[in-house]
Amino acid sequence: QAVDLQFYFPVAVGGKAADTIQELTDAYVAQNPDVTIDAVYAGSYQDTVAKAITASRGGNPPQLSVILSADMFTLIDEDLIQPFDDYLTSDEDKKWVEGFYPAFMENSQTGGKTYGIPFQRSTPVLYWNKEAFEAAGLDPEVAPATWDEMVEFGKKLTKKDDSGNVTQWGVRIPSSGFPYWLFQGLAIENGAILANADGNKTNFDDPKVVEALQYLVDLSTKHEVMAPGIIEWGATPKAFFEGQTAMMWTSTGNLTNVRDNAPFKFGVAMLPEKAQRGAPTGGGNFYLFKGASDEQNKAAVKFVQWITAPEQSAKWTIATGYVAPRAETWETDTMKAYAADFPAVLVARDQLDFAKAELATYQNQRVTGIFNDALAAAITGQKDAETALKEAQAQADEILSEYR
Amino acid sequence: MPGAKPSGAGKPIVLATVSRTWGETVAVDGLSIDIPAGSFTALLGPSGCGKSTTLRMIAGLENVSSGRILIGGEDVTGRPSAKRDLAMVFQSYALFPHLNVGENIIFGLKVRRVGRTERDRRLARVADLLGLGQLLERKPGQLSGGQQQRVALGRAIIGEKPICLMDEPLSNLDAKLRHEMRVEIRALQQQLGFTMVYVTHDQVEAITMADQVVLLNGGRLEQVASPRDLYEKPATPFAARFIGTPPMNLFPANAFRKLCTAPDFKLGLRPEAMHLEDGGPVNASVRAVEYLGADVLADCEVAGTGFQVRLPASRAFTPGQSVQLGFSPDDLHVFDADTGRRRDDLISEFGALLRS
Amino acid sequence: MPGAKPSGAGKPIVLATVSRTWGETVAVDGLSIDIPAGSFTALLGPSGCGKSTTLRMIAGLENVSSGRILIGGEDVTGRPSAKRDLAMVFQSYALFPHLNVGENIIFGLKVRRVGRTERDRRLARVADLLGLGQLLERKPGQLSGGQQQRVALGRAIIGEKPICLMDEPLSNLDAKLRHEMRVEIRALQQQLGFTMVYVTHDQVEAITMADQVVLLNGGRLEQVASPRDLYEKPATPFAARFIGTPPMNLFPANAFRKLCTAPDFKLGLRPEAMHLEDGGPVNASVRAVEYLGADVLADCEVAGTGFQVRLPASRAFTPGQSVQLGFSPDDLHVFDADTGRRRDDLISEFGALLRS
Amino acid sequence: MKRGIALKRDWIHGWLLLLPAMVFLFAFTHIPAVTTFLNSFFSTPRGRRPAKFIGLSNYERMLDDPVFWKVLWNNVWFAFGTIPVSVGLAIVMALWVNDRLVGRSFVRMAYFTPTVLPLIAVANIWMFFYTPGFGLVDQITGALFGWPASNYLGNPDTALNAIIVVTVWKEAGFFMIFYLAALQAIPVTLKEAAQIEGAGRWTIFWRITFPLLMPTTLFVCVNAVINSFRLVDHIFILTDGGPDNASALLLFYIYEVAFRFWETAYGATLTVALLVLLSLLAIGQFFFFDRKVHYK
Amino acid sequence: MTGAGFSFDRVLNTFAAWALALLWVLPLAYAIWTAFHPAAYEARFELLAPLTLDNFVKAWDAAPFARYFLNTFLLVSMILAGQFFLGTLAAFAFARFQFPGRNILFTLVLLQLLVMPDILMVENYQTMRMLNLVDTIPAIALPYIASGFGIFLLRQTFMTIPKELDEAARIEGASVLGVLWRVYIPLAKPTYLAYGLVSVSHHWNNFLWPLIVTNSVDTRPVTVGLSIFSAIDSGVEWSVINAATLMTSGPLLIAFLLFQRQFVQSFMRAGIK
Ligand SMILES: Nc1ncnc2c1ncn2[C@@H]1O[C@H](COP(=O)(O)OP(=O)(O)OP(=O)(O)O)[C@@H](O)[C@H]1O
Ligand SMILES: Nc1ncnc2c1ncn2[C@@H]1O[C@H](COP(=O)(O)OP(=O)(O)OP(=O)(O)O)[C@@H](O)[C@H]1O
Ligand SMILES: [Mg+2]
Ligand SMILES: [Mg+2]
Repeated sequence: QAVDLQFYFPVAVGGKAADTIQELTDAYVAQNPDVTIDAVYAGSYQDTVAKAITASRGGNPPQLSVILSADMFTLIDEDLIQPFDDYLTSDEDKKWVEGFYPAFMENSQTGGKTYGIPFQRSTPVLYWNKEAFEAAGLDPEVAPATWDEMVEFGKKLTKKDDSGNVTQWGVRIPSSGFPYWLFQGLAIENGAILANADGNKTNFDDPKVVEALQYLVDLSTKHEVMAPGIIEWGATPKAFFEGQTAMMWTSTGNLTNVRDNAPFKFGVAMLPEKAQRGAPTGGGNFYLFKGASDEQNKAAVKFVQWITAPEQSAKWTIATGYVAPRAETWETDTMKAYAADFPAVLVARDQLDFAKAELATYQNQRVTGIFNDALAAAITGQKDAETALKEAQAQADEILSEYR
Repeated sequence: MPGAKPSGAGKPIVLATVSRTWGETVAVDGLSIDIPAGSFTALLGPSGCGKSTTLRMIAGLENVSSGRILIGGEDVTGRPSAKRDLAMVFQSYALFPHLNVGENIIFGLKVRRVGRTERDRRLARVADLLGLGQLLERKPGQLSGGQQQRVALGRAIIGEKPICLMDEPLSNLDAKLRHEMRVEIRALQQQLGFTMVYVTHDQVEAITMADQVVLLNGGRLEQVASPRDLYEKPATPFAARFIGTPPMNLFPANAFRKLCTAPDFKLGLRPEAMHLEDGGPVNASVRAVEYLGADVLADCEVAGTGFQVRLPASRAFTPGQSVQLGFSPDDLHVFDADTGRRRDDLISEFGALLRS
Repeated sequence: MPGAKPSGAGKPIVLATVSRTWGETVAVDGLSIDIPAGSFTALLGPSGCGKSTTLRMIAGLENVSSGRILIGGEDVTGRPSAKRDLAMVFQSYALFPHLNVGENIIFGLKVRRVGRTERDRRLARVADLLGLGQLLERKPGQLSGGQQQRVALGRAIIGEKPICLMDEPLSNLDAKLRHEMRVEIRALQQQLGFTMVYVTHDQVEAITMADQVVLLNGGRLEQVASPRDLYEKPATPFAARFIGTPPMNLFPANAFRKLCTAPDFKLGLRPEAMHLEDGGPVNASVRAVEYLGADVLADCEVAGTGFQVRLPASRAFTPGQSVQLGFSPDDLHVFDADTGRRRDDLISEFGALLRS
Repeated sequence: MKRGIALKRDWIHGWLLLLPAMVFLFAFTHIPAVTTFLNSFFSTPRGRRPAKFIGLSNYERMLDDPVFWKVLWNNVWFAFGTIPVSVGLAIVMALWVNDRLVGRSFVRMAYFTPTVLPLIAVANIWMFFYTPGFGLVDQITGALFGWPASNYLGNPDTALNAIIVVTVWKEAGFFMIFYLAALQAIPVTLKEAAQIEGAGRWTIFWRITFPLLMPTTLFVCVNAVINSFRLVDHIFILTDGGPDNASALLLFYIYEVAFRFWETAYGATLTVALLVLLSLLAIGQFFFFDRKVHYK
Repeated sequence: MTGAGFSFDRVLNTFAAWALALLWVLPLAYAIWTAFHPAAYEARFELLAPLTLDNFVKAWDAAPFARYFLNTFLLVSMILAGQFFLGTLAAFAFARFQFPGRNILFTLVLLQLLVMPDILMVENYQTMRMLNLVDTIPAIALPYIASGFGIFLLRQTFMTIPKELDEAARIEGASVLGVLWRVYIPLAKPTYLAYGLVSVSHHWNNFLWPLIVTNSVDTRPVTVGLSIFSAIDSGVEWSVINAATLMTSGPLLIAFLLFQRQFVQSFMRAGIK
């Protein structure tokens, strides 16, 4: 009797991803006749959580699902997931867990337990338009390495037409939808951590955070190197291709897209530093759902181990642009050949040394929602950075106090 | 229709003190009528007197405010129209705009699942009868008013129901067609033996077709009688003036010097009952003359009372001219001025007095 | 209305070879009519002959397939209705269901921003004229058929336009009201001097009211004439039979032995033109008798040709009875059997022959 | 009495006709809705802490919630921005399209597009239109008037208005369809009668067509009111409620609370508030006007 | 033929109608533009831009669209049939019968207009599981089958149908359902068409509930395939989204083009002349 598994996965980077997951699952099932896996495409990250929670509450949870790493506390809070540890008992298994980049594991473990296994993970990087650099008299091969440099370069790169309308901005840090993520890059660079590892305390009003926010606001108001107002995430790559901006911050998930569509030479660099280099991680982990039998859980864990193994992981990374979460993957021949052909992919990997966990707390969406609103208020000039963050911190404290 | 078997002879209809009111408006007021099975009854009366409402109550389309309605001896007061087994022609035709003429006519047959061949046979006959043969494919919107009315008529007669209600079914037809239809409807009714209740504002129709005429006035029953009786013995001045065109002339009794002792009566004389008679009892002056074709209608005056006379068109009359008119005493009608009732007992007396 | 100044005297209307077709159907076919300013013209003809269509083309509601229409000397063929400055009563009334009676009537005045007091004054008068005083607050859905028709009439006459078109405006009224309305409409028209085009299927209406009658048949012009001429000198057998109730009797000439030499002619005689005459030229047998009130209508037969005679109700006739009838030669009509044209030249000859 | 029987028959017919629809309505709307309502008196169950009865606390929280008041106010503004314009445009479009017009088919198809295109796609397209710099609006205003790039969606002052424009676009085409169907049912003779009376297009419209369209207008208005609280799908893509809730509407906020924050109890509370508000507005509107609208 | 003022009015109206139409069709026009051009031309409108079908190929390959189309077709037919059936009966009851509880029941119907089905998703999922219908097409359809919108719309339409026609049919012996079938439904045809178009396009494009209640390719509608491209982690790819959109809503557009002639045909207006 074969073990039945149901596995939900989201797609956040376009059509190829779904195919690849299906292919991998099929390959696995072909090799292991004792399991059948029903891989269910579940929409965006949002949709996937909604589907998983709805199904669980309706008494029909999946056994396995890929969900945002930042949702870990929410899922624990909802009592929907169980730690992997019970099924990772052998030493081999423990070593396997340690094989993931620590930056990715920060969001996957809490209270000493491992709840998530990194899978489709990403991190933001800086893309720059080499031709625009050249036109502005900058060295096209050198990206800004510090905040100040970014302003300095930006000023050179910002172009206006005769009537004073800007035709090309220096830099673009999108702030729609989930502004906290890219902002977190600035905060980490400034040495601030937004939330503790237990997910029950935030540091929104840390002066370093305020300073980082002030810098972001200044980019458009004081230095005038970035467009004012909220900047749309979805339109950012297009703006970059259209020459509307000479630099952009966005996810490594965009690498393939940029390579295919940028009509000019471009470079990829780590985010510039202030006190230090830094970037948040992002993306989805595997979670093990409650309500399954022991066999199912064991089979699920085996599958997770298989799909994150070097060969499969390499295939996945190449197909989607996500950062392979285990160092060993980068050692495979496939990956090496890929990186040789397209060295930009290595930037994200290297940046992982400085990366920190994505903002994640209990009641995560609500807390980040509050933080997002504060950022938006500051960016659009409705509040100054400090008040906005102070208020956000107060609200977050109120929500999180019951989890301390 | 020859060869078609009556689907059951007519059924009698009884209205027992039926009323219908809308808020303040009393459309029908305690009406009691007996309509014998297989009879042709005409409902007559001025505009707004409640004819349509009465018909609609018989059909079950209008709720009865009080009273009862019996069809074939059964109380049908609360029964829905579909179960009353009758046909009806609506004053506004009520043709189905989405069906063509043929489909409109056979609508009821289809509802009752009459077989296709039978349907076609009957349709052909009805269409032929009504001169609609060429129009069967048209939609009602593409017909003239008279054509629409004929379709409505066709829909009602094709079913050969025991009761047929018609609300002014010929009002939009020309005189010739109307005359033909009158004859056809009457023949059909007699042949099939169904009970007909026929609303009309046209007395010629009422008089030529009906077995009995029900005259309504302001929602109340004025008189029920055979056409001949209604014409010859109107029960009230209202009936007298309503039936006959131009209407009967009514004179206060004291318009005639010889009758000035009887001021409490009204005398009636039909325009066609008076004729030129040198030395006749009525000495009138002509006020105006209206040309009618075969005759002229002279508007005359006697002792301050205007009246009309139908005179042969062969003689020329000029306004102002004075004429002497006579009549036969049998043509005289006498009404009590107070109660409005007919006084047949006085006719010969007054007639003699006048001619004396 | 007394005191109201005509808003401009009537305008003449000219139709120059106007046609209207729908696909195959030819509703109006090369019609040319002259309607003098201030005249009262009646459009008469059998159901579906194109009366309403003609009226609607004059009103500008129907496109003209070919030909031209002139109003007041101007070509208005392509002009929208609103700019033709005329009033119209629709066969189907076309009352606005959301407006009450009063609002329906003054609709046009409001559109033309006539002052409130003037509006109220005119409304009161029209309502009074039409007996609608009590109903001004009602919605059309709450009116009887005749009441609706009167509202439509009111809406047309209140505007005092130079041209007024009416499509069977009295068809749903009872005889008495109809007679009154006829007189009123005619009086109003003469007083205000507007041009009236009046569609009717009722010849009495056409004959009593009109200055000229336009007789249509199958979309074609049959005859234009004054009512008297139309009655007395119908140009064709169709006109002869269409005008007059019951219709004129037509005999093939060889129905009379004395005329069997002239088989190519038709002889016409009106039912009321024949009278009982012992030894009269027509020897007929009675087939049926219809009671009409003042007279009876006898259905007779001579040499296989059926015909009708109006006879006094005072004598009783039984089917099968044989009667001898006479007529005055002046009442004879002669038509060419082939061309259908009237042959006045032959009347005295034939009359003499018959009476000989 | 017999009349009673006639009435009773009406009752039975009425109920029988309604029965199937009501079964489904109850099973999939009303019973779940009642559960939702009851949930508003409990705390949100979180895996380890089951729901407990907390009375009106959720309602108190709602009254104290600044975001609630903000989105409510946004919604009022949104309703005023969308309803009159979209209903007005719908009528005008229906009249045009019902008329004999050069290229009527194309025009009709154009007006109909909002209904056919899925919101996900539409929202993305509008996002492009609004994008600063190279977006269509900026390309056009830049080329025609030399205006600088403007960030319609990223500016709290314009974000909601930008959403209103998209909504009007969507709604007007949608409502037009119902007006078009209703126009078919108006007898032409009435228009003709009005023309004869000298009424121009304008008068005919205001005095005849418009009043006769009232049943449809009532339908459309009730729906427009409801939609003004309901149509939020495009907000997810266009602004995600931002900046700082400037373009969030009540239902959007409910979504956020219920399906992002998974605070189902508070979501239920907000839903109850929304339902009460809408019932007052839409159902009240309906029962107030229905009698006047059908003149029979 | 026409007078000067008249045609001026016409021209003005035509002009305005066209202007609005062009504005309204812009999103569709843009969708077509981008779908047939390489991504580089998403924001540049050059007459001579090269044409391509790559976007469609990419979209088509992303999911088993053939199967999805079949599912969607079954889904919308099921919903439409149910909505027509239940809506017609209920609307008829509300429009022409007097019975106690009428207003309350109608309020309940209107309430359904207000209650967004998505809010009730969790409850409805439970019901579907109880009925053992999860991951079937009926599960997607059932919650939408009784539509307050449809009942309300049809009621409004039925109420405008002249009462006499109803009466004439009843006189002819038609039963309650006979009257409905032979008079009301044919006369409400424009409304049915309008409602059908709207309902079909709404459910054709519905996404969240189908996504949640289904798991397999055999039951999922096209929108699920389409949604793969709307996930925007990597920025919006208008050309592919729009190609996918055109592909999925193409059948709707074509259906509308076919039906619109009927839709504006004046079969009803001729009738009440
Ligand atoms: N829309 C249409 N399509 C096709 N034929 C039509 C249309 N309207 C009218 N007709 C036909 O045109 C002819 C003339 O119609 P019209 O309404 O003018 O007749 P009418 O003389 O007014 O008749 P009635 O006295 O019965 O009202 C009729 O045969 C009618 O069937
Ligand atoms: N729905 C209603 N509400 C109020 N009053 C009404 C309603 N329907 C009819 N009436 C009134 O009831 C009276 C009788 O109407 P009915 O239709 O029976 O008249 P009728 O005799 O058929 O007249 P006509 O010969 O003009 O058709 C009229 O005065 C009419 O105004
Ligand atoms: Mg009547
Ligand atoms: Mg006519």
